Amino acid sequence: MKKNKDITTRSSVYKRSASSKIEGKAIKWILLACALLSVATTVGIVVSLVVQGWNFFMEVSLWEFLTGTRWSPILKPRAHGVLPLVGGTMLVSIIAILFAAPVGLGAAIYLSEYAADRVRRIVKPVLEILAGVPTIVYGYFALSFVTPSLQKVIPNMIVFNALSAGLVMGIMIMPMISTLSEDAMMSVPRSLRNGAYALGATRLEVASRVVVPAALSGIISSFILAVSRAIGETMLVTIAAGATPRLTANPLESIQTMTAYIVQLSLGEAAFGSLEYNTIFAVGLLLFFITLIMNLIGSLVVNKWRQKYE
Amino acid sequence: MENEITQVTDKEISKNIIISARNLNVYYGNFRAVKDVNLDVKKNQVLSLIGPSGCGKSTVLRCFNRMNDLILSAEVGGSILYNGINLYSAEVDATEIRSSIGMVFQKPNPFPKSIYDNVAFGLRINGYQGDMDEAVEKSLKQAALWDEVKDRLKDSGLTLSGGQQQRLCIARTLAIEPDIILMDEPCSALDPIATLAIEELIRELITKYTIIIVTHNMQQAARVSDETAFLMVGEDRAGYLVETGDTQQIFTNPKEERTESYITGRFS
Amino acid sequence: MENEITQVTDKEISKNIIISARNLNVYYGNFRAVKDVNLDVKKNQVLSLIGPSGCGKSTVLRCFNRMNDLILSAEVGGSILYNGINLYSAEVDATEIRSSIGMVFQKPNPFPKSIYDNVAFGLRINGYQGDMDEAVEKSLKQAALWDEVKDRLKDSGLTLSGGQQQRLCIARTLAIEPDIILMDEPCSALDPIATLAIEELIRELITKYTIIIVTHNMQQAARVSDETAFLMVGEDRAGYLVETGDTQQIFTNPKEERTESYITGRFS
Amino acid sequence: MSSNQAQSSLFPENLRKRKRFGQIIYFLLLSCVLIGIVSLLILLVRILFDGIDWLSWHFLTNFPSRHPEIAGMKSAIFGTIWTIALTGSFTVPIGIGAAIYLEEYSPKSWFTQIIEINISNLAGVPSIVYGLLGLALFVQWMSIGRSVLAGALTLALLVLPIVILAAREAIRAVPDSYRQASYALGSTKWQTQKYVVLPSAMPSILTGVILALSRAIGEAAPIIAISALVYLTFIPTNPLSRFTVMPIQIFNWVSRPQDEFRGLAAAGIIILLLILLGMNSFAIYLRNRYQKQSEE
Amino acid sequence: MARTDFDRDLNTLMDELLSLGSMVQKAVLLSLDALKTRNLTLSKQVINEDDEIDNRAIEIEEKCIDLMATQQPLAGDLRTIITLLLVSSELERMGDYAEGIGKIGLLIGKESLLKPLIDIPRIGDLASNMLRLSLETLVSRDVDGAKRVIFMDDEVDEIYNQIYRELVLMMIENPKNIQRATYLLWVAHDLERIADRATNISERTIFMVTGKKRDFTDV
Amino acid sequence: MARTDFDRDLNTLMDELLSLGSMVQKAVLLSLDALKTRNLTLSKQVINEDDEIDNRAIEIEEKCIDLMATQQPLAGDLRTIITLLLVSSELERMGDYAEGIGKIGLLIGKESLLKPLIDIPRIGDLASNMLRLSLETLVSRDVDGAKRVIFMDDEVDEIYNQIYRELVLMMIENPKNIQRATYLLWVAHDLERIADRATNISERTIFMVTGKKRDFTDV
Ligand SMILES: Nc1ncnc2c1ncn2[C@@H]1O[C@H](COP(=O)(O)OP(=O)(O)OP(=O)(O)O)[C@@H](O)[C@H]1O
Ligand SMILES: Nc1ncnc2c1ncn2[C@@H]1O[C@H](COP(=O)(O)OP(=O)(O)OP(=O)(O)O)[C@@H](O)[C@H]1O
Ligand SMILES: [Mg+2]
Ligand SMILES: [Mg+2]
Ligand SMILES: O=P([O-])([O-])[O-]
Repeated sequence: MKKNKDITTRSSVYKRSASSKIEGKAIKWILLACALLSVATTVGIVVSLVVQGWNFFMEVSLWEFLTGTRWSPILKPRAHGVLPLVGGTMLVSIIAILFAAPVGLGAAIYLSEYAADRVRRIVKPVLEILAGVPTIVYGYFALSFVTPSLQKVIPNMIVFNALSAGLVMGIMIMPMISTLSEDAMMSVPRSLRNGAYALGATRLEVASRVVVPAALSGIISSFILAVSRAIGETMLVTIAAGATPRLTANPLESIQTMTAYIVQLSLGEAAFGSLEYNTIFAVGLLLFFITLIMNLIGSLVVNKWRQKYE
Repeated sequence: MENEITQVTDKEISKNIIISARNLNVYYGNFRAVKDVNLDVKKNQVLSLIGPSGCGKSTVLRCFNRMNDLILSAEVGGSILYNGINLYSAEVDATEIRSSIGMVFQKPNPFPKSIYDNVAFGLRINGYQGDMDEAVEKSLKQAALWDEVKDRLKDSGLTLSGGQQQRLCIARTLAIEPDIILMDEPCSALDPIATLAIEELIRELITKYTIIIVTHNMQQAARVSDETAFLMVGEDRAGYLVETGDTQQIFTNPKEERTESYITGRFS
Repeated sequence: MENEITQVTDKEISKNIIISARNLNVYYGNFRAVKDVNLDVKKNQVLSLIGPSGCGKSTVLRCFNRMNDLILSAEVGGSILYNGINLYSAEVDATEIRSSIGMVFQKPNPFPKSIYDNVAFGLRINGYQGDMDEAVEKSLKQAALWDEVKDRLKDSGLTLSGGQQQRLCIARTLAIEPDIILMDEPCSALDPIATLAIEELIRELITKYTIIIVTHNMQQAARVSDETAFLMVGEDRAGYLVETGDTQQIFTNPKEERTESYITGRFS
Repeated sequence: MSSNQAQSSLFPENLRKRKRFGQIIYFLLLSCVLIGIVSLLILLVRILFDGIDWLSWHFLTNFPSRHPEIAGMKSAIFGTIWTIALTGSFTVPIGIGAAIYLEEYSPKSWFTQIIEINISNLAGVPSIVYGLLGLALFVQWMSIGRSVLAGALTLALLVLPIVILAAREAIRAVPDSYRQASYALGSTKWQTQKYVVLPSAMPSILTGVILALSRAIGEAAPIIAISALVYLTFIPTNPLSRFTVMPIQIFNWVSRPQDEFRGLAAAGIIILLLILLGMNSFAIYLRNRYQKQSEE
Repeated sequence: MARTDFDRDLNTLMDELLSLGSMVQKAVLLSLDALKTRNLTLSKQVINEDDEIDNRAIEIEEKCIDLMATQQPLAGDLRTIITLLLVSSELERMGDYAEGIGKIGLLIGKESLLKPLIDIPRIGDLASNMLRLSLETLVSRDVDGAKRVIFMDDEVDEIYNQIYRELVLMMIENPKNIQRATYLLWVAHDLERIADRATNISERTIFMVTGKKRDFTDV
Repeated sequence: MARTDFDRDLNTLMDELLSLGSMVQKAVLLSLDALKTRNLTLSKQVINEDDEIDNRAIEIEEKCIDLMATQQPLAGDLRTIITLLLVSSELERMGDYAEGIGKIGLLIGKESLLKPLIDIPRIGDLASNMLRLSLETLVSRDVDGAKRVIFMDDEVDEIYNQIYRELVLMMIENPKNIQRATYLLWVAHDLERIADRATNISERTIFMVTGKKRDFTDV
């Protein structure tokens, strides 16, 4: 009670709005609604893909879709085996990651362990610019520069091919790997490096035996996320990899990826509700699940191996 | 006759000095952080560096194993004489130095590896050929950690408590059998109990090693060291050496007014 | 007759007690961190809480202004009596409490705002109607910082040195004119010079305020406080109060064996 | 050097080998960085080289045309501006709100955990899938049509996770000590957010928002799914207008076999890149300034 | 910045030491006065007041210990506190001598003194001066002054020897004097001891100021 | 965990104090022996050896100060060190008494003693026992033992008074005895003082162990 008196004496100088408690509650609900929107988005994605895909799977069995090796939804004889699209996607992604993983990791190590501060301050934004270039631009680059250049080396290569799309995709996701890996390595405390140097380690030994192992989870997850990104990439492959659904391991051939197929069909005049129209949702659904699984694995890796410093 | 004796003593003393700084100057870019420091460190003793924050204690300490090389803007003038060789002369390799002059840091920084691998790290990179298990055990014993960890050598070093981590870092340093161990405020992140354990460890280690320790805690310097060097910051913000002497003398009867003021907590 | 006098004295004492903990128990989830603490704090005195790491000093301290509310897993049993009211009773609003019972933290944490705005912050959010400039100046003067910053009130609080930052945080707390100030190791991030300045400030502040300070540094407790409470960790890892008493008594002749062991640096 | 002799009894002489090996690796690592930089240079130079001749004032002010010499991007530029303005106004408040909720208000429960996992996965969902979502949800079911609004809503959902993640990161980076200090001075939760957390997180949040929007500007795939149209000779007048955006216009030109259209595409890319470069540099500037502040 | 609190405590302690010193000095002079004027009440008073001196000395000693416990003095501060601690016990002991003289005053009672007191007041004045000076130089940290005090002790010793010889002669001359002579002998002895202890104080002062190891001059 | 270094230093110091104590005890007994057997060489030896005692005491004192400076003892440790510091100066002073007895030995020279030494060796034994006991109980932190030492002082005082009366009587009986009687008086006085100081040591011991404020019993 005395306390209450105390508070009243305070209020002569302090004017605090009385409604602040209700205000606090309201604000909390509004913010919660914002957060829930993201859940709604996921639900929306799944529902719209499943609902539209449902129509497709009413006509084509899931088994045929997943195991068929020929994809020809428009031209007769129609076939709805998605494997050629999946294969094309994988081919491009594998080429991309084979290029981007070593180069990206190398760049990351260079930047975090070797580069002078000034160099890093210049090079990092440059690489980030590379990551920020729209994929359409990469498509243009692949088509108008990389393919012609490759053709000089491999004369019988056709214009639309998996190799140049994959390589350019590699260039595109390389900065993602280097940035994420470098972040992981930079978050390894300076004190660990000092500890190793003080034991007489060379720079390389510090990098390879202390920093990389300590940042391994970040590095691996950067790889996984980069692959997932490559799988979902659209415009580059639409422009440069061709529109020929074909199950092949030959990078010099023209192929079609899942994403490129969706674009191809969107650009056409397929009527809402037609089987052709619904194919894109079926492919979209598959694409969504593949990337979802990869992303889940990626975040799992991070969580499982994350080392808590400080 | 008496003269002769003095000479012998002189020689004895200089024989006892294991490392010394001569006209040490350290610049960070244009800023002179340390000015004309001359310091002798006696073998198998603990020398502590004390002084107000920013007076260059850490900077001086890092000169002794060329850790300053890792700071790009840092430039060192003068010389560090170790076994008669200037560590800053061209032909000396910093990496090599660091396996003879180890260092322990303010915050315990075990590698995120197993306890065993932490201790073995220095040995492995240096291409140690002997029995690794034995070497690891020996170092952990020296660091008074063996009994606490012998059943969990596979566990990550990070699972240890702060004080144990610091002793692990000391064990790691001992493994490569350095001559000298530099310690930069090794207890400032630890609680009093862990601090005491480290302090006792330091006193035990000097039978084999020479230790230079930077500490903010004057009482720690008093407890732990044989000699104490007091540094201060000049008007030009450069740190300089005010006085070196027997720890007991410094703490009961320092020669310099400035040392007295600092030690008794009076500052102008 | 004598009985009467004793009674009066008793009353006098209880009048002098500004805040007290009664059967305080704190749980973090299922883990009991603090067990049955009873503690009286006298007005215009400094009470220090000492004890080994993890004995619950910070936890107890945070009960006094319900900062534990911010830790989701924390649950508090027992009561804190302040002016005869239990701070943990339902009708008491934690926010309000905190403007009567301020807190200063281990690491100086000025807001990334100007010096002026730092001090004005608490006044503003509490809807202060008076002359802001005057209030800011007064608080900075009380915190012995005015002379050092009066020409740069617009500068960011982060441009100050560590010790100055801590004094800024104290000034910020003084601005809202609390009754009691809680300090959780306020000097552990500072060098000895800055530490001394804060200690002196604390001694000056008790003419107006009551201070409860947690410190790792026994010497600091000895220097700065009128009363000292010693906590320890039990077998069940719960912290409990071993002994409270006059600081001089605790440091020259503690009642409890355990206190003596801790204070003299001997642990079982 | 007596110590060296003492050393070499414990360790064999291997330092020189270790150092040589280190040198070789050093050059390998350096070349990795150079690959990135050189690629970017080639890309930029190539595009500049291809497109510089086609840049002109009327390229910006003309509508697209079958005739390359008079073709321009007016409709695409305005379409982009409309889309981004709408996207930004949806995504920024919601994104920041969600971030504040997750960082500051949410109790630690399975529910929150799900929201968190969900958001980080959404950030990895391919943009074309968002296009499909927009197509089904906004265009078909909600009958908004193939409009700017539908496109903006789709892009807003697309970048929302990015904004939320960036904002959370920024809010998390605000030291806890600020919050504690604020509470200790008697602030309520919302006061703490408003006066302490958000002001110090704002620069980073802004950086994240700009980067997210520049991502949205460059997106073609979802817009293609929503509005296949690429040949528009008008500019949007209201949120329900049909529209196109720059990347789609460029895609259209790229897909044409004639070399002239390649040149137009390159010119379009130059414009697009200039805009993005501008936004990116601003973001980087903001970030650097912020970092410097917090280092002080 | 300075250690205001600690410095204030130290100064208070110095003041208390000074006031204890003047109490002791007063006690010495009073006890001699009482003896000279055969004032038994005064003698009793001196005896009674010694308790106060003892208590004050204990108090100072305790404060020194408290200060050591709470302020961890180092270097000069440490030497100062230790000096205060040791000097307070010297003063306490000096108080005991005054009490001793008081007791002799009572023992002699109203009997006539053996001889008019000449040399004893002289040595008393000297000793009490030394006491005063030793404390003054302690407080003012005056090494030269302290050395002068030590020097004065020689004079005291000389007078004491002279008194001693004289009294022994008187005893031999007249055995009736023996009892009274031994009384006076004790008084002289006590005064000589007071001077000795003042010397000790000054030696401590020199140590306190210079930190030089104590040069122990035998007394 | 314990403060091994510090504990070792403390123990060393205790040992040194003990050994100083036995030096002093030996000096006291020797000086009395010399007196009894009129052995001037022995007396001289005692006198000479006092320097050693003084030096050792100073050494202990310095070590105490060094320990205080470097180990910041608190609570029991602080009391212990302060006790060591104060006790060492008591011992030093006791050494002086032994030296004093030695000097008297020289003054008496080959002259015959006034009377066979009976009571003086008794008080000497008592005092030296008290000295030994006081140190033993100090080291073993034995409060009861310390109290016993304090109790013993009463006996010493009684014997002293008896000797005093006896000697004064002898002087009165035969003025020729006066010189030698006063000599013996000094010896008895010195021994009484030794016992007093042993009492002091025991009082300090009680303080050291219990931390109780010193209960100053006047001596
Ligand atoms: N890497 C660096 N670049 C530039 N200046 C530096 C660097 N490291 C230290 N300094 C400066 O050099 C001076 C000495 O720093 P140093 O860290 O050696 O001091 P210190 O005595 O160890 O201080 P502390 O007790 O705070 O650790 C300071 O003024 C500091 O600001
Ligand atoms: N937020 C928390 N959640 C769970 N347990 C906690 C939390 N905070 C503290 N604890 C535990 O409660 C106990 C007491 O912690 P507290 O921080 O109060 O100790 P302390 O005495 O202040 O220690 P220190 O000296 O290290 O600051 C410890 O065992 C600690 O691990
Ligand atoms: Mg440092
Ligand atoms: Mg704490
Ligand atoms: O008091 P004293 O024993 O030195 O005469």
